[in-house]
Amino acid sequence: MFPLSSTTDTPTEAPRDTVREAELARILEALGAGVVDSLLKPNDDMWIRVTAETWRVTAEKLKALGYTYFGYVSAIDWLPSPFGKSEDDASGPSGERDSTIKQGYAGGDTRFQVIARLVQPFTTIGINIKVDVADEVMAVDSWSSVFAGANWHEREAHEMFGIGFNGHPDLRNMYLPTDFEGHPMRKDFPLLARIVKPWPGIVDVEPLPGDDEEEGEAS
Amino acid sequence: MAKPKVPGMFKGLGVTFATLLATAKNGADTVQYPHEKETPPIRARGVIALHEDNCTSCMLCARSCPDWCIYIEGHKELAPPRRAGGAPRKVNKLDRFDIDYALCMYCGICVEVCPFDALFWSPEYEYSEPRIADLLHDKAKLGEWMQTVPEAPELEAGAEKKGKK
Amino acid sequence: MTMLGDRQQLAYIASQAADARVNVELETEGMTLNIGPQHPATHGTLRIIARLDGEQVVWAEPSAGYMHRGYEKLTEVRTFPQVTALVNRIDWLGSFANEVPFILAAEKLMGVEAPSRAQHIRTILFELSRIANVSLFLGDLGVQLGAITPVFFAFRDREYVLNLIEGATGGRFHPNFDRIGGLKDDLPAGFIDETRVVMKKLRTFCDQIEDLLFGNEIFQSRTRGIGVIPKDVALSYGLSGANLRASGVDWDLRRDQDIPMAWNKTDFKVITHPDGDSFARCWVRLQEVRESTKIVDQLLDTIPAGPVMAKVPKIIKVPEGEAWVSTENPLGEMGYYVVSQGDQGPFRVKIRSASFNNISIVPWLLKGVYVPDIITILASLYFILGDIDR
Amino acid sequence: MNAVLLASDLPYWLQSIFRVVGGLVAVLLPAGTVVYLFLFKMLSFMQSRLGPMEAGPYGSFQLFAEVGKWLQKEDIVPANAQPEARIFKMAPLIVLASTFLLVVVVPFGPDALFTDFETGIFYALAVSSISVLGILIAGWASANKYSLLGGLRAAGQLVAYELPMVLAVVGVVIQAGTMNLQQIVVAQNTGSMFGWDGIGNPYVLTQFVAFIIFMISVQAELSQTPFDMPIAESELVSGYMTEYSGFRFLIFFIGEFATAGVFAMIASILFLGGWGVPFAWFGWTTIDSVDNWMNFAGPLILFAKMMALVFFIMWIRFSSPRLREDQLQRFAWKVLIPISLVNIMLTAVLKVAF
Repeated sequence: MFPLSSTTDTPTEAPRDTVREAELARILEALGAGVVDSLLKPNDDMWIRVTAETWRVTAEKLKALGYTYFGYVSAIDWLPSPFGKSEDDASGPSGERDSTIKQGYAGGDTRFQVIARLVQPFTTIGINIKVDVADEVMAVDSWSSVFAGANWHEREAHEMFGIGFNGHPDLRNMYLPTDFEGHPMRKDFPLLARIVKPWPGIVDVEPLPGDDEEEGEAS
Repeated sequence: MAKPKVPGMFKGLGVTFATLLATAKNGADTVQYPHEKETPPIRARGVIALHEDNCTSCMLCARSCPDWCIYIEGHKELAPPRRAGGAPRKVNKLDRFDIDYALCMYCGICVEVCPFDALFWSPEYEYSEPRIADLLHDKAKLGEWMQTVPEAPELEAGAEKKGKK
Repeated sequence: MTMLGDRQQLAYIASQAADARVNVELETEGMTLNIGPQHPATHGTLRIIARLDGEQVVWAEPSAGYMHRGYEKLTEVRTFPQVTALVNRIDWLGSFANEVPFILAAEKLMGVEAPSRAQHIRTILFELSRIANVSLFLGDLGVQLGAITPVFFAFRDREYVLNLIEGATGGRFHPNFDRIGGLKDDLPAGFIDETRVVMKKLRTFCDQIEDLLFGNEIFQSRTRGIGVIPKDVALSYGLSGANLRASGVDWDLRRDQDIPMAWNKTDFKVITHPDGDSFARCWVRLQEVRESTKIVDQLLDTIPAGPVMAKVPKIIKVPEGEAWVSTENPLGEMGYYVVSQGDQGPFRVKIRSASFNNISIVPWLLKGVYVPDIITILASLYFILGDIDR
Repeated sequence: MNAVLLASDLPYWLQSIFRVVGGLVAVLLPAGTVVYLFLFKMLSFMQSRLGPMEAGPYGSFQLFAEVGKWLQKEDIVPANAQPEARIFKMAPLIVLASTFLLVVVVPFGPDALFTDFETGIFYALAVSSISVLGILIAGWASANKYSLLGGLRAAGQLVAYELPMVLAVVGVVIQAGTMNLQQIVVAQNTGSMFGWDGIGNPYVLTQFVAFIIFMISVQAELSQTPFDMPIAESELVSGYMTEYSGFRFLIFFIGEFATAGVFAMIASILFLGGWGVPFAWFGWTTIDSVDNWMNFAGPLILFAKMMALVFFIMWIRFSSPRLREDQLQRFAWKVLIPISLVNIMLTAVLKVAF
């Protein structure tokens, strides 16, 4: 009756999503060689990854294609956190932690990616656009001349990830003090609240007195 | 538009005057707090009460707390056996179970994850303190609140099974 | 209506241009007025730096961040169930509505769908939190414009709604009731009857506010033609919710989006207004409260029987993937872009909150208005500080 | 005309004490009653709550508690206002002084009055403008941008509304033929309408337009909503009062409500017949034939009429939003003043015609 939890990865026959397929084809045609990779999940969403050079042109072309509603611009740091994940003991040894970077949908080559979303008004067809940010450059073009709303989002991404946006009118900090050092949303920026406090999961149960003595004798 | 249009200002005056009369007649919608109190709903998340005997200091609540505001310490102890003649059991005895209500955000995750039904919500709300450090309550205080824990409410028609708490 | 709005706006611009010419001739020195972070009109800690010429704003820039709590970072060190407790503090007046899109995104990644009873109850609570949120806006609007009485009506009637939410979820402000796969618990007995009574009260409240505030000539002269947002500008700034619909955009994610919620089983009107001015924004919100009460009434009639929780494992691990879900929250479109890498917690959560986009239009909108109009425009845009700063 | 308080044979110093005490009572009693009855209770009931209930029966001593609270508070002078601290501290007193000066000409009974000016109403209107100076000083000396804006708004607004108020009064003066407030009261109560003297001739009937304009101007003079732009707590954070604390704020506060009371008294004298009852009821013909008990009943009658008028002022205050400053100016200059000019012309024509 209800879909079971999908821990099983049996590939069922994916339902066709002709609307989005047509849309994606239209977009791919318009963007041409700018698109590095694309992904479509039927009845869900579309992802494309474009080259850094065509980032601004992508916005203009998509706007011309009818994607006039601005969703957001943000960034993702794909480096696994050196301080462990969610429930882990942050104070534990970090040496054996896996630090390989694996990007999500539509792939990627760099640690940082800028992600944006545009929507066709009056429908729910939207598109997630990703772009690689090369470590040497750490900047992409700004969208603020295409979508006015991108202004604040780029400021936020700039201070949180340290990614520059070429052509942005005013990349001041939004949230942080001007002299703040570091970029808090980067994975290697420690969340102090979780580091100054001992992890609460450490079982703090004293063994029986008898056990204690045995241990004492053994040592 | 059959009836003549009343200027909006006079309509507004009418609304306030009608409320004035209604308040004079039916009484106010407010409650004079220290003298009369509203009873919170049964499910109200007022304060977390601890049933100490059920706790095995398994740390699940402390670990799943988003704020890390639960502090547990315990020691192992020999308890009398369940059945006569059996070997004495080793049980975890609580030494310390503190909840820092200055940090707690009343999300209820600890109550939910507790596998031994040791934590309950009580609708009690009058436990403010003049100093923030005094909001760290120990297991004795948490145990006192156990008396205020109500029975779980009846469920609305169409519900499938009884809720846990 | 549009014509009238245009004409009013043109006259307004012309009069302002005339004033500006006079000021240029006199070469008066400007004054920088710092509104906030502690100011009654910013209900929270928004700061607006306005450069004034007399009482006219030459240039204005909001400065957010006084309440930045870094939720996007905090979500990365928490498990999925813990995140819901966190995100309902984003828009604290309609907090249940904050949980829903996040849970939906997680469910989408897991391939779980909540049972239809859970979807119904979710939608009811969602609309209740919208009513609680927007009815407070209607009262607050009065205070911003100098009328003190509406806010007490708003607090009075919002209290009934909050009592309902508390009775069902246990939390007045932060329900934390939504779970991946359904809801924490079923509704308590008596909820349906009580809700019907409260919905009637809220419709009376809407009538009262309409008579007291919206019909008032002074209110209309303060809001009509002030802060006009054209349609294309609204879209390009990513405005959403009532702010967008007041600019004549007929777009409501409740109706236009196919998500596992119960809105498509109800019949409601999407309210739009062609003017795009402050009055339109406030009026749209008022009508939306009325529509929401109707939605709740319809849903109460059709709650299906059944469980409120789908089968999910006890320890939730969300499979790898990325998902975007947005819903029509009280303040506008709120969306979560959730990236999971197969752990108990999300890898990255981008929170796209409505107020952040809604308020980013303020520098554009405040040019040339008077100081009292700053307050009108801010009030009519309706932001919650937690929703801007996150 | 006996121009003394009660018994004219009291020594001068006793008369002075009487007048000072009488003046204090005449200012503070209405202010206190207005605050309790309207600000605390009526406002609360209109918002479906009870208002203060703890201090005294039904919270009737709340005002004393508030006064006590304010008196305890520190009298802060902002750092930037230090150079002109004396002026800063003076401002609330000027505002309150104008209220006390106003009450001087108010007649409470046939003999119960402080002074009997031939040009009483002229004096009252002139003196009421002194508060503008206090407000302007307060706004300027606070060294705060919000206060400055508030002060300037207040100045512009009070100047704009002084004019329609004067013009509205001119109609009454023409009809009564005197500027003496006592004479205006007598003229109303001895007057007759079409030969019927059952209720005298309260000018609210013949001068209705002037009455409305006068009340609107009073609303603006008192900076009550919808004309409270100088205070505007949601925009200017209480405008010129922002930086005041302790008893200086208290003085502003008392001044606001005392002035409301005094203006309502003047309005009831000008339009509602003041302390008097229609003289025909008791067969009086002139002021000298009025019985002595009116010296005690008169203040009560005036008080009742004042309360009725303050009720309307407060009712409008609690039910409406606030105008914008430019809209207010436009309303004063483009609507109120032309109407009041027309009213004066009509009154003059009718006065000559009858």
